[in-house]
Amino acid sequence: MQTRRDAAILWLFLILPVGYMVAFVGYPVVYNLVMSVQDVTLGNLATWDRPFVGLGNYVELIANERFRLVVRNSVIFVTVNVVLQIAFGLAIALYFENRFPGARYMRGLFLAAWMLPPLVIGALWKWMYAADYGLINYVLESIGLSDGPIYWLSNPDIVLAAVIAANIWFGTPFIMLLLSAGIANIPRELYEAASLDGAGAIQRFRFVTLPMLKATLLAVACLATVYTMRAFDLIWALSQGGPIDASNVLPLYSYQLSFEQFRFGGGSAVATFSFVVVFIVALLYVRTIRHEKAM
Amino acid sequence: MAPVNIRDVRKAFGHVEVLHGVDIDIEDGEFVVLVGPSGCGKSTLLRMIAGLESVTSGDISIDGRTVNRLPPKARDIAMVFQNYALYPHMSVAENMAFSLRLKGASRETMHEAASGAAGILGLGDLLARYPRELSGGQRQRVAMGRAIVRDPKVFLFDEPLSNLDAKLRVSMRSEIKALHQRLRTTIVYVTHDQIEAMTMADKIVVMHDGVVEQIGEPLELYDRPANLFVAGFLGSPSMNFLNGTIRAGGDRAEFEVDGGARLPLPTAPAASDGRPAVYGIRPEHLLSDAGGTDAEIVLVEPTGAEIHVVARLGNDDVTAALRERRPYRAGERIPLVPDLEHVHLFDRDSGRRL
Amino acid sequence: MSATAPSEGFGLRGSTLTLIGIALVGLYLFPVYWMYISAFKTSSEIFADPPTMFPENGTLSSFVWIFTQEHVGRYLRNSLIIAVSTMALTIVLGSLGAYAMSRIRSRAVDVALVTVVVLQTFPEALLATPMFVIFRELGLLNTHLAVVLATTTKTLGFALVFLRPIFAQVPFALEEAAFIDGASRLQSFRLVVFPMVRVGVLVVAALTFVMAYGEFVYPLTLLTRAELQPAPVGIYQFVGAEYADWHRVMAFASVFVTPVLLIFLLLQRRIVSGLTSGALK
Amino acid sequence: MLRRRLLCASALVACLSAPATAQTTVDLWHVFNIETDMIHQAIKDYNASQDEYRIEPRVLPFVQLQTELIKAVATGDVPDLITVDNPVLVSLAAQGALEDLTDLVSESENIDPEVYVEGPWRSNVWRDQIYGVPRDANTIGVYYNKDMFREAGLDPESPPATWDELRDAAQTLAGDGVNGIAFSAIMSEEGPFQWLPFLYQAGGSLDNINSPEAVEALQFWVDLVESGSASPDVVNMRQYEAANTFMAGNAAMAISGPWELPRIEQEADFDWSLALLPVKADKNIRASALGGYNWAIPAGAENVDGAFEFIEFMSRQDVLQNGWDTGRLPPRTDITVPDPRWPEAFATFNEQLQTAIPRGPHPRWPEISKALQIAIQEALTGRKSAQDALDSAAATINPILQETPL
Repeated sequence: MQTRRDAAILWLFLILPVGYMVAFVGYPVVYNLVMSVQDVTLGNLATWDRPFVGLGNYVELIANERFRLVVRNSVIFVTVNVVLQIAFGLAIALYFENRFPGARYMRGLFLAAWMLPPLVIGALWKWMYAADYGLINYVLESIGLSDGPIYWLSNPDIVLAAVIAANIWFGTPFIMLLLSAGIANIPRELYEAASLDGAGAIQRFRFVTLPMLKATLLAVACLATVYTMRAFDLIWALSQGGPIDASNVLPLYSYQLSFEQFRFGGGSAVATFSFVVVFIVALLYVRTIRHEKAM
Repeated sequence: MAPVNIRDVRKAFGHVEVLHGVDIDIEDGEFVVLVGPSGCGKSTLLRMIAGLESVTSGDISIDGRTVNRLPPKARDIAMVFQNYALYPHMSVAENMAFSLRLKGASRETMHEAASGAAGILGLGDLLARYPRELSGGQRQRVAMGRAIVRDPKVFLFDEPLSNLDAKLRVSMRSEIKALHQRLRTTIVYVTHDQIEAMTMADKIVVMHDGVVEQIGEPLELYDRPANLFVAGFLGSPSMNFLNGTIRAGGDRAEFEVDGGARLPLPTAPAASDGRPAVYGIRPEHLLSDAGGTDAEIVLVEPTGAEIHVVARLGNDDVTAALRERRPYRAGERIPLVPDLEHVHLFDRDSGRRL
Repeated sequence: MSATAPSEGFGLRGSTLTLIGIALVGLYLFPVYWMYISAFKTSSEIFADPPTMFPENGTLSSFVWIFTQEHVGRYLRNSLIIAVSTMALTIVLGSLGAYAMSRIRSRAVDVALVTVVVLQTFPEALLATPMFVIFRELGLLNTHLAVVLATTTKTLGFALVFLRPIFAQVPFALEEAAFIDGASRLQSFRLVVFPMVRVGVLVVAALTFVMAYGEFVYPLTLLTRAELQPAPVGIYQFVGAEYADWHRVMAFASVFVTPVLLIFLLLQRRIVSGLTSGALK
Repeated sequence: MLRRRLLCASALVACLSAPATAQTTVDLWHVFNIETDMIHQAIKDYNASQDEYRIEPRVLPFVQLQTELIKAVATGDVPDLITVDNPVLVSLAAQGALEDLTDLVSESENIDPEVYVEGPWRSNVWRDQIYGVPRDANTIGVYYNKDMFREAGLDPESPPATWDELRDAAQTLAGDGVNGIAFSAIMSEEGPFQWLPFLYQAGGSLDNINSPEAVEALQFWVDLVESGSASPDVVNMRQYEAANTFMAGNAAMAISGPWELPRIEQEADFDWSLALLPVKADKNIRASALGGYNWAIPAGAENVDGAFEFIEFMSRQDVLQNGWDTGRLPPRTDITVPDPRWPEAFATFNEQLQTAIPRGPHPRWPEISKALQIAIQEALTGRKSAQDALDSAAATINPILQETPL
């Protein structure tokens, strides 16, 4: 039993960060929601007194072909990122789970990629993607994989893949380490038992690693989704969402609508749309970590 | 040193009541063991005495002062935890002197107190070590040392030996008892191990499902258990219970076990003929002797000192702890004779001693 | 061949595995190498076709140029101020919150956790405008404080998610022992709990630092005075300005990320073990 | 309004409390990060010349100034003076974001609409009210690498003058990692800025953007890319990047403006020259793009008078004549540049400026421009045919122009 004061302190500790988040994120979200149902122009931006347009901004958005393209891009961007980050992360994690000299140390080195600010990564990859003097085209051409420059950032059929590749490079190490943690928590006896039962490496992966990792995988997938939906700096530096929005995603599109085309209502509506999606994923994530807790 | 009085204490977690009104009086300097199966509420009660759980209703007083609303630190108690709860980032000396540090004691005082306690517990060489560098028994001692340094009115022990191996448990048992005899501080000790309770306690409190079943000195409880639960809980192997009916006629009384066999009774309680009852006899009080009730051996377990023979008697199996060395075999029939002085009869419905 | 490893080393010997491992890491981190060596190239070598894998005429001129022309020192100082302050605020709030979450037994903790996790996920690019309005109202525009407060919304949720399981690993009994030893809640937190979670907190602090150090959107939005801006904004303006040359951009980027990579190399063992030991429980 | 006033007032108090001088601070946001731009010396001179106002400049990248201005407007804490890319000014004015300067201009001795080049001046006028004053003017031409011309067997003294010649020259010059020509077709104002001259040269116009002439103009660019004369990267190139590739010797020609002159002079280690934009032989229409920045005062600025006084200062002969040092042409007809640097380029660009057509002015120019950017990129990346791309653009642009004609 604690004294009243001690209990109050504990609650204060809880309320501090939660209150902080509500004040500095909750309020902006609400503010954004309000703007999304208003006709906002530069002239009335500084006041609260703006014409109410109901769902007009949303209707306009849904009718907009470019918005649909951006939604499609976002879905591809997030899905491919999450799937491949987890796939590569799992592969790397499993490889370095082998006991060989330097395994632990090398595994840690991967995280160096994650340590770089996304903006720097964007600039770096843009430079490597350069069609005529870039590293990547040179490598591909010299090993015979392509016979002319690939216009990574100018070809709308390729640019999204290029942006995704850069983001995968950035995000995988962190995912890999989280998965390593999950793998480390699998009791070794299970593998021994499986070996005795005659399971080979692939079967052990299929029947021991994967099922034991399910909860971790789910949590990591949610986390990766949320962090991928956030991607902004990297795309901003790499392609600015272009050409013709072929690599544009929701946050960037929202930012561009508001700050480049003065369409604040539309920008806010895009933001609200993303918020809803993010909200659902976040709830899923919370559910999975709570399940894990119960286990 | 102080008496601890527990008066009609109840504890509810939400809508679930786990203690249903507990009364215990612990005298100054007494070593009291709360014993019972897991979930009986003994640990909860101990934690309420410590101030780690709130009291739903009733009163707990230490040294005549009601402590219901006092935080742990104001109760002048010390506690030894099941997992020792040593601070892993502090050395042995720091662990033991932590309470003094919180009081703002000087370095010398802390050092003195820590070495004093270490001396008592034979930890002198380990003061600079960290908990992770200690064996289980050593950790246990440090936890006790931490309690000793507090010089409290009451020591609380929460299953302190359950993480130790069997041999160590036995030696720690005597150490704790020796410690008590030396310090003469009131001790409330929680365990689920009835042997610990029997060997250490001045007074045992048997708890079950949130109520106190019986309070008394160890042998008193052993010899005259108040009910079926206490009878079955204390003693190992535990008391045999046979369901049957009392047959009293003239000066002779017998117990007719369901299924046919008959066992002798010392005296029949008045007007009890035909009364259904439970016949209790401890394994060591069953002898194999000619003229006894015939039983078929089901299982033979030699323990070294004695041989435990499980035999079928009527509808029930009974265990007899036999001292006589001979090759009993399953399927063999032996005659069993109860020591009449140690026959217990219990009411079938209430479980109370008759 | 180790029977305990999940994949049995594909039947390969340790040294072979090590060599493949080195190759994997090398390949993966090649872009980082590329950033560094590009910074040492001359402007003509940067456009050389084929690209040179090692600068033929290595020069420090890019570094000289960015330090003399681009206020790199100032950018770095601002980045450090923002990152360190954000880290401090995040760790204080995050530790207290994670501690409370691990101790309070109430559904309110779930509610709190959901709230934080949901709020931390909103992309900052979408919050930039309203954030700007808030800090304008608070009169904090053009202060590092505003950037720190805003960036903390991004790092705090992250920190809470990772700190909560770390604090939850501290057994209740230890604190109960402390209470019985006479500690108050605050003393118990400070003297018993915090020292035990130090390593975990250090790891989260390091990650927080990295996130805050690279933060771009909030400083871009909330700081309009050049002398307050951190390096990412500097790099962006550099890339976007009319004089951008890749060797200089890479030199700027190298100077910017080197401190982080150094810290990482120093702490890598702890960061990795902290992350791999139950960060996601 | 009252609330905004209060906010402004409190901001002012905050501003004033820091430096304890009697001077009024005029916050100026501009995009000229080249240290030799006339603005830097002029600010020093102006601050030294009087005690009433102090110009406090803040330099922002071109792409960021607009964003920053929006943020400023959003909070009511605007600077006193900004430089605005000319096609954007009217859209800002139409949204009520700029102060009406009509009265101040009519009272001004120095600033007389009559002496200004028409295009630049018109970009400041919305519904007969004046919202800005031209700061400089520029246009674009074709830079070419004479050394490469010689190597390719082309006459370096007679650069391509028609579309066909340009196309052929670019084709001849391209190869071995070198592009024949570089230009900017990026998704920003720079794309239409560079393409619109071709539209006009082909005889097309904005209000009929999917006409055969317009399609021809767009197809001309598409052909340059598809034939390999220009890099597909043009959709990703800003103007300075196009100039970069030229300076690095990776493009034999580049379409760009006079602002690159200082850099090209310094960085290009080859013999280069400048040509007028080509004409389409069968139409023979000379047309170019009008670029340049205008001065404008954001609505709600604290210090309109100080700001306007500085605009007047910046519009003087002795200041404007220095613009050319960084490739900025004077927007006034009454300014002479004595002994200009790069005299040939000066002559070429001045000639080009005579045929420069302003973008807009139109209150919804950003949307029109965006539609053009999309069409250009769709055609250049092969996503759509030039016709289809411009049909889509017309679907966006026509309703806008019907509502408010150019």
